[in-house]
Amino acid sequence: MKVTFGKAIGDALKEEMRRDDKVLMYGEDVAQFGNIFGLTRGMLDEFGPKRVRNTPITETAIIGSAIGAAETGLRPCVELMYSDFTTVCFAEIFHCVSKWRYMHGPEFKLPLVIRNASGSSNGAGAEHSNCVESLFMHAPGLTIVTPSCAYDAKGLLKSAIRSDNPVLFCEPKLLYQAKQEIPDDVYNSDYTIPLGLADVKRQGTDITLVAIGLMVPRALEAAEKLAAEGISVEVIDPRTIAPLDKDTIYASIRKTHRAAIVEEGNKTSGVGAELAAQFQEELYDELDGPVARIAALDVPMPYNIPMEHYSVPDANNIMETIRGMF
Amino acid sequence: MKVTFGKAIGDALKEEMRRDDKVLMYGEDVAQFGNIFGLTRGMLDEFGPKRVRNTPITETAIIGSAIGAAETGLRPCVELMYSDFTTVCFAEIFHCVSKWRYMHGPEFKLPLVIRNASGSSNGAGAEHSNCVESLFMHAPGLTIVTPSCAYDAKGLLKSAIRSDNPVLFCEPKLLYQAKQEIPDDVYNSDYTIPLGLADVKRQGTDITLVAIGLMVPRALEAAEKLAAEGISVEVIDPRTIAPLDKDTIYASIRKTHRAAIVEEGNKTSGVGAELAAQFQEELYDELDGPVARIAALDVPMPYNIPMEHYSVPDANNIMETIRGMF
Amino acid sequence: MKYENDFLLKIHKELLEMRLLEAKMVDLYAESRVPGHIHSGMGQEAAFVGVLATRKPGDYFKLAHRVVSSSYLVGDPLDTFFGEILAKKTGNSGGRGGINHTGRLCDGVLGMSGTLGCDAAIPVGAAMTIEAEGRDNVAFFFAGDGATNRGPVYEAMTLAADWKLPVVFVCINNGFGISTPTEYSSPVPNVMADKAAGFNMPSVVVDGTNVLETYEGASKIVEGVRAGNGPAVIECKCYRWRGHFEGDQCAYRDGAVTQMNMEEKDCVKNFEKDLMDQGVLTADQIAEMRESFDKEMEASIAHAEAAPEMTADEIFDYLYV
Amino acid sequence: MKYENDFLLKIHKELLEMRLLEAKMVDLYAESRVPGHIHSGMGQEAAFVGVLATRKPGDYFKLAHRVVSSSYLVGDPLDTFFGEILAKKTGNSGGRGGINHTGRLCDGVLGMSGTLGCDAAIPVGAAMTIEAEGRDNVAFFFAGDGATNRGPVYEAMTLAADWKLPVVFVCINNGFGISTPTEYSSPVPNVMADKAAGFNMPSVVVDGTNVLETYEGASKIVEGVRAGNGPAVIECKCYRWRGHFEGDQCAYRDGAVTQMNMEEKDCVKNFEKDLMDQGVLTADQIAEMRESFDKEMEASIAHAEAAPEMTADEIFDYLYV
Ligand SMILES: Cc1ncc(C[n+]2csc(CCOP(=O)(O)OP(=O)(O)O)c2C)c(N)n1
Ligand SMILES: Cc1ncc(C[n+]2csc(CCOP(=O)(O)OP(=O)(O)O)c2C)c(N)n1
Ligand SMILES: [Mg+2]
Ligand SMILES: [Mg+2]
Repeated sequence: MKVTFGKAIGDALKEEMRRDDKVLMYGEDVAQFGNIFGLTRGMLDEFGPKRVRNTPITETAIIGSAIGAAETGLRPCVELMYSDFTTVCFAEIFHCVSKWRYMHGPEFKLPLVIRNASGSSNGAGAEHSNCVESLFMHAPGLTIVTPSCAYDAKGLLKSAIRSDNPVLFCEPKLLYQAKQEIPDDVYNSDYTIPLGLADVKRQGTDITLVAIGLMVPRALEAAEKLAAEGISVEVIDPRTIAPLDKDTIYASIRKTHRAAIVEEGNKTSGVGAELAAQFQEELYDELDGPVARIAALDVPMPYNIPMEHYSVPDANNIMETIRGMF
Repeated sequence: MKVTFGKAIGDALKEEMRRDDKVLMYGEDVAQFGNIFGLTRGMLDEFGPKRVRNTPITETAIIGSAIGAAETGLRPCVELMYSDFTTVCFAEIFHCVSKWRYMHGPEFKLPLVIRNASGSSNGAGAEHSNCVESLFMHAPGLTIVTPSCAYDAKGLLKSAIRSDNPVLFCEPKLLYQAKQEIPDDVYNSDYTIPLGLADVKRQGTDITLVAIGLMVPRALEAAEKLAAEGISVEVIDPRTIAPLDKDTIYASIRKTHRAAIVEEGNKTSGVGAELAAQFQEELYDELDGPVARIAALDVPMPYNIPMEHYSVPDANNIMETIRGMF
Repeated sequence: MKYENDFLLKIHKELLEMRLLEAKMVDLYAESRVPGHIHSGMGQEAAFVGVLATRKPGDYFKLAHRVVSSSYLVGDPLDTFFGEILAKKTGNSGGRGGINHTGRLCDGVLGMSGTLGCDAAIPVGAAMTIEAEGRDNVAFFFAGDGATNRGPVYEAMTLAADWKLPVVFVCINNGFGISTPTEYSSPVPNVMADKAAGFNMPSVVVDGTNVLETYEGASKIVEGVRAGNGPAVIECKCYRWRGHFEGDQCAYRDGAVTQMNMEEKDCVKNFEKDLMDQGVLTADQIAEMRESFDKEMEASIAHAEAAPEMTADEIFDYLYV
Repeated sequence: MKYENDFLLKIHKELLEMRLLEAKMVDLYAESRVPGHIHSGMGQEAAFVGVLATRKPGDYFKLAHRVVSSSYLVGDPLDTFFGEILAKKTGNSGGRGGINHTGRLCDGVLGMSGTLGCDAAIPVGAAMTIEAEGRDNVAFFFAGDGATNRGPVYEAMTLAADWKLPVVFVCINNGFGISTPTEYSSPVPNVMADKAAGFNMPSVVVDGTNVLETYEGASKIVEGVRAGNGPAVIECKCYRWRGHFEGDQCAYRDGAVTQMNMEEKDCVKNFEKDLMDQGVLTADQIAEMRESFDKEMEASIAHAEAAPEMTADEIFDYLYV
């Protein structure tokens, strides 16, 4: 069947709520409206108003209550609408969600998921287009997931909901409509994808390209074209950004001896900064050149759509950078 | 005269408030109490209750009002007490302060300074010991300053107050009592230190060590000891973390061909991540080995003091890492 | 009526022009000429016109994503207004920020944050400038019923009240925050006014679809704030005619109620009827005004369409001074 | 008196022990045996004892940096209490979090954030669990007058009220947030209670230095919350005897007022006087209790002193499950 990324997320939520009645879901406009992207439509009817709840515009209370609910026995999966809104409950996520267990003792478990729609989307502007993964990588204790396709999104969200560690789950919103062919039996098999496991999306021998979220399809497109030019690109999707699956990525770099990272967010202090720093620190002798970072330009996201597109990497930007590495 | 880092900050504030009556200062407990570290004592008496104001515990309103005051003609210098509290007004700083001008047009100027006491201090724990520079490096538009000695602190704070761009001014709190000998006439000369200019704190030929804030004295101590072992360390204090003075740092790396960064904050997605990524990306051929990152362990800061000390780099950690690079 | 004709005609002109602007934005959006989203404020114009009829030069305004044509009301020329909507260099920020971040300091428009509530204390800061300069101006804060639930709004109210600053907090209660009815999101019917006493502020609740009632309620409140009595709250009750954004089918609410509001509580139509009944205006005059303003708008849109867009080499401009 | 002796003696024991614990922490701190800061709650014990005399098994508690011995009140054994203060492995979190982050789920203590207000909605979430499980428990939120000004407190109140959850919001108004008097920081005298109506919550203001008055005021409120009427507010007026942290010279306030409060509003002394007047307790019994609890404390301190500290190889433990 053809499944959209958005449907996969909705289905993961429904399946987990059917499986475990401790799981509940809340956020702004997720009930009657079914979330502003339509992802949670039908859930209010199926699970009722105690397990599928609208909230007022109170992001700190969404996160705070999720902590309180999670530590006392529920498994809240909450939604922050836009990833940018993690910044209005930043302390709650950075200090409390991430560190709560460490600071309070092993008795404390926080089985909670914070979903958020991430990245740019046609003129959404500087406050509705951010990628926040790298900000939260700086907070020890948080698991950060960014899927790139419907299959992964479903399996990863199910794992996130089942995890006893708190998970920040970032959904590149330009992917919501992206379709993927998945065999029915596989899609409906209650499969999960382990957190912390990267996926080699394309085999290659000349360079390891770590691509995140929306950048994965663009990286694959670039890889296809570069193959015609004689450059064989291995595309790895970490899927879980923290903790990172170094084994898979490092094995690839040991094979290709070149590495680049492509992400949708701003370059400075982005995910690529940490990854590039790690790669060169830990695999210096394996690398035949610098680790390249391909990322958004360091500007607030312009409202003007041509400039928005210009500021975010596309397949051409990726190809250009990679060509320059040989 | 011997001047403490803390006194230098207080004097900078006073001198700028005397010089320009548009400058005002507010935050929690800065008036009668003179700030919890005693830095602003006497200022209420000198400048009166309209220019030196206590606020309630309302960090978002401190930042928001500073924006409104700054764009309409005042020059607020506000205080967030602990750097950790930038996380409770994160959106206000990350989205509004940093991007306000870009989003609203060239007519808008934000001459405001956000002071905050940064880093660890004897059992202050996981929520009162953070360094936040790297989080805000991800927000285009903000100037970020972290001084390491009294002389610099005074000159940089004066420049920050005079700047028409918003400045996040991080004060390593373990330095407040640190004394520096500065000739009276120099100290009282109304000197300023330009934002965006790094300082070579120690000349060396074998390795460039970029050290930030509290790590500068520790880096100098390590450099002194390493000199005895035959390793000549050039210690560079960027002082302004964003925008970074690449000229000074890169010139040094071109000379030494080795680089390391030492910072007080958590390693993952810290300042060193961005700097290491940049150095290897832009100076690959100049480097004879990987850029090393020396930083705090990736744990919430433990309350237990021996573990707190263990988690933050000291001169020995620096020496060990640097020795390993040769 | 107790008002001078001039005043009534001015109010009417403002109301009508805002309505036409709101309608024009919907049309432009439907033609896919606008990036991002627009949030039509049709039906809510009187709340802005009524409250802002109390304004005077030197006042400041923290406006909101709805009703964006309020920036035109306080001085933004149509050319920069449409320039920004269409993301052209002639817009307020040259198309960098977009229509949901309109700022124009020369008119006192302080800018707005797309992250609701994060700009709540910005008028508080502007009021500090007013105080420092000893003027009798005020700073207006506008936000919706939904946004008012955010914490920074209460922090801003606290700071303004502690420091007795001239801030007028205006809540535009249009019954919804996206799909969520105010009765659900707020434990009290008047989201901001019912909390005013808890911050030691006077308040008034007005029918925000009745421009003169709104003006009268606001006048008393704003007078007190100008007089130095400290901040205060105005809550304007109205109804959001259209979806939250264009395309919203509003399946979460009763279409009949919407219909009723559009028919019975049309702030433009009702005011025009009163004015016509009293011989202040004729239907012909109104038709003429509509036509002439439509021409003005079309000219500005054409001007904007013809204007250049920012280019790649300009993308970093204005980030720093 | 209308209370059983058993009840009065239990209350007295709790009051006295909290006082002794607060005093002991000051001593330990003075001897430089405690990392970080402690915030002595001497003089404020009755607010906690009185409110929490309404508790029952299954309730949840979001406590605060002052009065930390409240965690002992609801069940934390002295060994883990002192273990945490002295940063030993026997502490609640093994010395990782510290005394200002005490949590003990087995007692219902939900943990606390050192970033004031960030934990405001945690009891709201615990109340969701109570609701889901259909229990008649409540979740208590405790915070100071200063912390109550933070936005997340209002967001938590809104969510709790919207969802009619069993949360008891308790504001311990001790007159100061560090050096800032409540009259300065708050536009209303009862920081939280004066705002309760704005969130559709009942409220009560009590003399938090009078343990029985506090208990009586709290009882009515907590009863309503347990009955499913939704959240409510209790505000306890008291006075912070000592500095914000140890070492604070309190130059910002009138020492005579402090003196007066310590002499006339000593919740332990006053209650003991009443009990002695009524023959419920004798001075000798009190002296004996003091002595015996002091021994208990000293034994626990010795136990903590003898306990190991976390070691470098354990520094990453418990970060993840
Ligand atoms: C902090 C934050 N949370 C959520 C949103 C998404 N959002 C945009 S408009 C809106 C509804 C606002 O409702 P209201 O304040 O009543 O204004 P209205 O749209 O009705 O004019 C929401 C939830 C946002 N922009 N910022
Ligand atoms: C968000 C935040 N801002 C500031 C502080 C610093 N701080 C710690 S305690 C305190 C005063 C708290 O006053 P109150 O809530 O009245 O409690 P009390 O200390 O009087 O018991 C302040 C400002 C903090 N911990 N968190
Ligand atoms: Mg609304
Ligand atoms: Mg207090």
